[in-house]
Amino acid sequence: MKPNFGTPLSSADIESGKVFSVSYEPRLEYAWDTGPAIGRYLQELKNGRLVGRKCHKCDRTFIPPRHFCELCFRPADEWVVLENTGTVNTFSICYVTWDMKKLTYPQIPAVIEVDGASEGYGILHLIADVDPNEVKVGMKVQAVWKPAEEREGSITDLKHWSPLK
Amino acid sequence: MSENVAIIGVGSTAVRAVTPEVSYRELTFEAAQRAYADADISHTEIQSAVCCEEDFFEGISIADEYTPDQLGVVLRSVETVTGDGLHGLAVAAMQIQTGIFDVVVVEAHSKASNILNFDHVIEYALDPIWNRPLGFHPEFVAGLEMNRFLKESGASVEDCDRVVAKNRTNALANPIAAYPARITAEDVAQSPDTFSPMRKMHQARRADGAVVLVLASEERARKASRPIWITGTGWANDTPTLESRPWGSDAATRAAAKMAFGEAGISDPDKEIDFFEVDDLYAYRELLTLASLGVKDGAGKINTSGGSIGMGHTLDTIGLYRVAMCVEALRNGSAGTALAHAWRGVPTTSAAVAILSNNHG
Amino acid sequence: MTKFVRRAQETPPELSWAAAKAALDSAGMTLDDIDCVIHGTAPDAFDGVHYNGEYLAGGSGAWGKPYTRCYVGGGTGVFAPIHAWMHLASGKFKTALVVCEEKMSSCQPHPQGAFLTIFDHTTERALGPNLLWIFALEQQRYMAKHGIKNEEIALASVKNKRNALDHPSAQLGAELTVEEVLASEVMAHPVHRLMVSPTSDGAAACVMAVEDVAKAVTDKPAWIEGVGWALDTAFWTNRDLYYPRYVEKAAWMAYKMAGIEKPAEEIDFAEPYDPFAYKELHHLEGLQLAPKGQAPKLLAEGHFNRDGKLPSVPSGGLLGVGNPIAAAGMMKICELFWQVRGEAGKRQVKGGNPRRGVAQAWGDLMQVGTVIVVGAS
Amino acid sequence: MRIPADHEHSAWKGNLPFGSFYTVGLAGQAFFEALRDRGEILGARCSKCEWVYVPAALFCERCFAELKDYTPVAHEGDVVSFTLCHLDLEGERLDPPDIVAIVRLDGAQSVLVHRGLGDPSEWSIGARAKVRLRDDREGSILDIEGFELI
Repeated sequence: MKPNFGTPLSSADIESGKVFSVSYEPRLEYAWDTGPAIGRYLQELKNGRLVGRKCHKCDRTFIPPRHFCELCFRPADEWVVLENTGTVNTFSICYVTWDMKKLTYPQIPAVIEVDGASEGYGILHLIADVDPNEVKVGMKVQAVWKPAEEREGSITDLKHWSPLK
Repeated sequence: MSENVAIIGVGSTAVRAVTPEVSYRELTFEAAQRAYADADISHTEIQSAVCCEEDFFEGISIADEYTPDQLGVVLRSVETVTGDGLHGLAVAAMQIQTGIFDVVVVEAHSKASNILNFDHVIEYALDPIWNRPLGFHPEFVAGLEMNRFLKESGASVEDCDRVVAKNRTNALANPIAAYPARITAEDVAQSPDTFSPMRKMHQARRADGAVVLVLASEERARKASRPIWITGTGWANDTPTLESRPWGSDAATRAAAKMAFGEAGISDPDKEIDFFEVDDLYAYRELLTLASLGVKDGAGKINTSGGSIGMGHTLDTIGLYRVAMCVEALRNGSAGTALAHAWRGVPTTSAAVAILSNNHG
Repeated sequence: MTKFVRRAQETPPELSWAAAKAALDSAGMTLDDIDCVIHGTAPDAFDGVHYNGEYLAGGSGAWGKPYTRCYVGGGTGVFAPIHAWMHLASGKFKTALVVCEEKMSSCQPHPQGAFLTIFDHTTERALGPNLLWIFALEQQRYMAKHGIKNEEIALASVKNKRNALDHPSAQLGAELTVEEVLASEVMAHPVHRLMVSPTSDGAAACVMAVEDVAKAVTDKPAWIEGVGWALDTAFWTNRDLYYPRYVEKAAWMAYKMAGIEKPAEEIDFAEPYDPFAYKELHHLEGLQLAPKGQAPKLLAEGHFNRDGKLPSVPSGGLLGVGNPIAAAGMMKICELFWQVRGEAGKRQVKGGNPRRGVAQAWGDLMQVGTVIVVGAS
Repeated sequence: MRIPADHEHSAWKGNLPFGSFYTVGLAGQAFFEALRDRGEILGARCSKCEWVYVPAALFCERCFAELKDYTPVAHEGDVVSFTLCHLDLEGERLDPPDIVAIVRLDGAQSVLVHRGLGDPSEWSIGARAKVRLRDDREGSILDIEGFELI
């Protein structure tokens, strides 16, 4: 089964103009309606707190919040203000950006289980103010917020998580 | 069909120009709750889901990630088809016919209002080497097709104006339509030229909405209160290239109809089908579609819902809104056999047809 | 299959055609013999065309035919033949042409950048996530839960890149040691560069047919004995990533259809999805081919080598052959086909007579499992 | 960026921040070499389907044969259709409108899509048109300036 196609090109083939090409910058822009659950979530981030939603039927408190319980398939029942603390469920020490540029100082992405939510329920976020080698699964962490005047209703209003002191 | 499949539940949201109060999740959740209530089933009974969407309509790469929750089908068999909802319907019916599932749902939604530069998204669908560098507004494709179709068929621009007046007026009686209006063909003739011979009002305006259908095997459908039988499905593509397509005719719809008619045992659609919900993203497309389906006498039977011109262009949800309108007509007795048709819009040549009936076999 | 390469000169439709034509030729069939066409590719960001399925229709042989493009993220390559199976098992069609293609090099400034846009637009993208994050997070959880060492995981890279030396389409076959894998730069701890599959351009395809057609075309068809697929919640940070329960769900669906009760005993070889080294092990556990947390130990014992009891990724996998996403999954289906027919050459397992193999792919936000069991005649 | 839609509803604004880079493919490479270097419009013939593809293609969509018979087609042909684009990509009105035409060049079965040149009111289906080439060609569909009526 010797393949006949899949002709490899080198960077030189492109740069020398030997191989014709077309470049294009698409404009793919959106304003995604947040809806009631994520809308409130963002608003509360601006207020400097994490909130979840609770379903009385299955007794789960979930974050990120949803308007409905996806397992019971009914509207969720109430908002719950969660704690400012959590536990590292898992983490990485990452040396490249989203578009593969090298980082001098690594980022520490993590899933943080938020206290007050159901066990194992976390969010994707970043850990900082710590020696990367000190980070462990199961470590307790606390939320570090941007100053109130800098918050804009974004997940980045929560600056990062750092070890609980 | 080898095994009979029925639609046992339909749920849709109203079609609206904007829906700022909900995200795609809550929009779809509403349609799903309505569908499951209509079918009188629990979400736990659903074994599989087929979702229809495109990454760049959602603004998400691999948009299928975000499908299961709002349908209540977490950890079940879920697939996404980049087709119109009618393609999804055909796939769901096949899933049931394999015998592995009894209850399968089909979903599509539109949050067209969230796309800030829709024309750029469609531009990105043009061939990047041959067509896109020309830099034209992508709907030139519809202008070319309309001009050629009018030339070959002898239809006039005024015929297209009348399609618009009919569909907008029909939408007045449809409570979920987004663009009803009491207008005449003369009003349409006043609207500005866009892609001549096309005018602005010949083009369906975009809108938001979601539809969920519940499909079931014959055995399961027998327990449902108001099953509507899918007696035939067909879908086909012509060439994707602008260079090799016929331009004055719609080979994809012809092939899809041939397949669906063959399955449903239909030889004369004029006589055997009394309700048509067909593509009208551009007014000429309704005329082109009818010609491709072989319908000669459509008076009073075509897009009585208002079609996409009256209800709104809901991206890949169009076909499911067509089906929802057919099911309503079949259930209320205003139709015995209905046809739903969709085309995916420029620059595609992708069409699908479903034949629905109160009876089967 | 085409060759898998870093950057191909062919356009996406040309790649699709090359693979589809090769599949038809191998079956001794022409387009006239094909009733319906299925395409698998995801996401559109790579080929860089909206309505990508439409764009690829002509190169896939869909002119005038019923055609759909299906996708379940990275699971697409193994899902496309499942989608085709529905077309045939429903009784509606007798033959299907299944084509998977990905041209990742079209995506700028770097193909990996597209993965930013798989994350939730409102609650996650602002953090600047990349694909390495989720793999690293999952690998870390898997290692922490079971006390697994990175040396044990690196061995999967060594095995697969070595296996790929025997694959004519391979992009990254290599003879490496565990030390070399661990000496490669850390991309996102615990993931090192040589534990990551490359970005690739390529296409792969197969022809599927119902029983009577298949028997007329060949005296040794590879039979699809079972298919399964499952998609978990999009709220991935609410799940324990240490174990792919969606793969288990999909696997049991396929095994039940195939009449398999003890998969570790009844399956002769496997092609689990291996975009990262640990994923092969993770997926072998999800596929019930190793007890939870035990895949690394079995790997070290040689259990999954080509001459082991249960050869895993004899093709060389995504780590070695390359990873043009959907086409890489389809490459695993091609491998099953060649293996059960005894045509895999130097890659052949079980002395040319394996009775049955399983292929699996995975995708989305660590969320979907797609599984196919293929048996010999 | 979070943008409040009104006092109660909000939307999150963002984009898909990637670009695209396309090689023109094997057939495209041959087509553009012929166009740039020799001013030729290259077609590819499928003898089985009696169909000449313009621009040249690697394969026949109809029978899937690999196409190797590349031959130039005429620079003149029939206008199969045309449209007047009154809107640009940003939705702004164009005056005069862009003319977009599809022309079946003599010797080809498929059509070529390009800009129509000249007075929009003179264009009609069935008219004869010919390709106008640029002098400074670099291997792009824009090496063709457009079609002019004969």
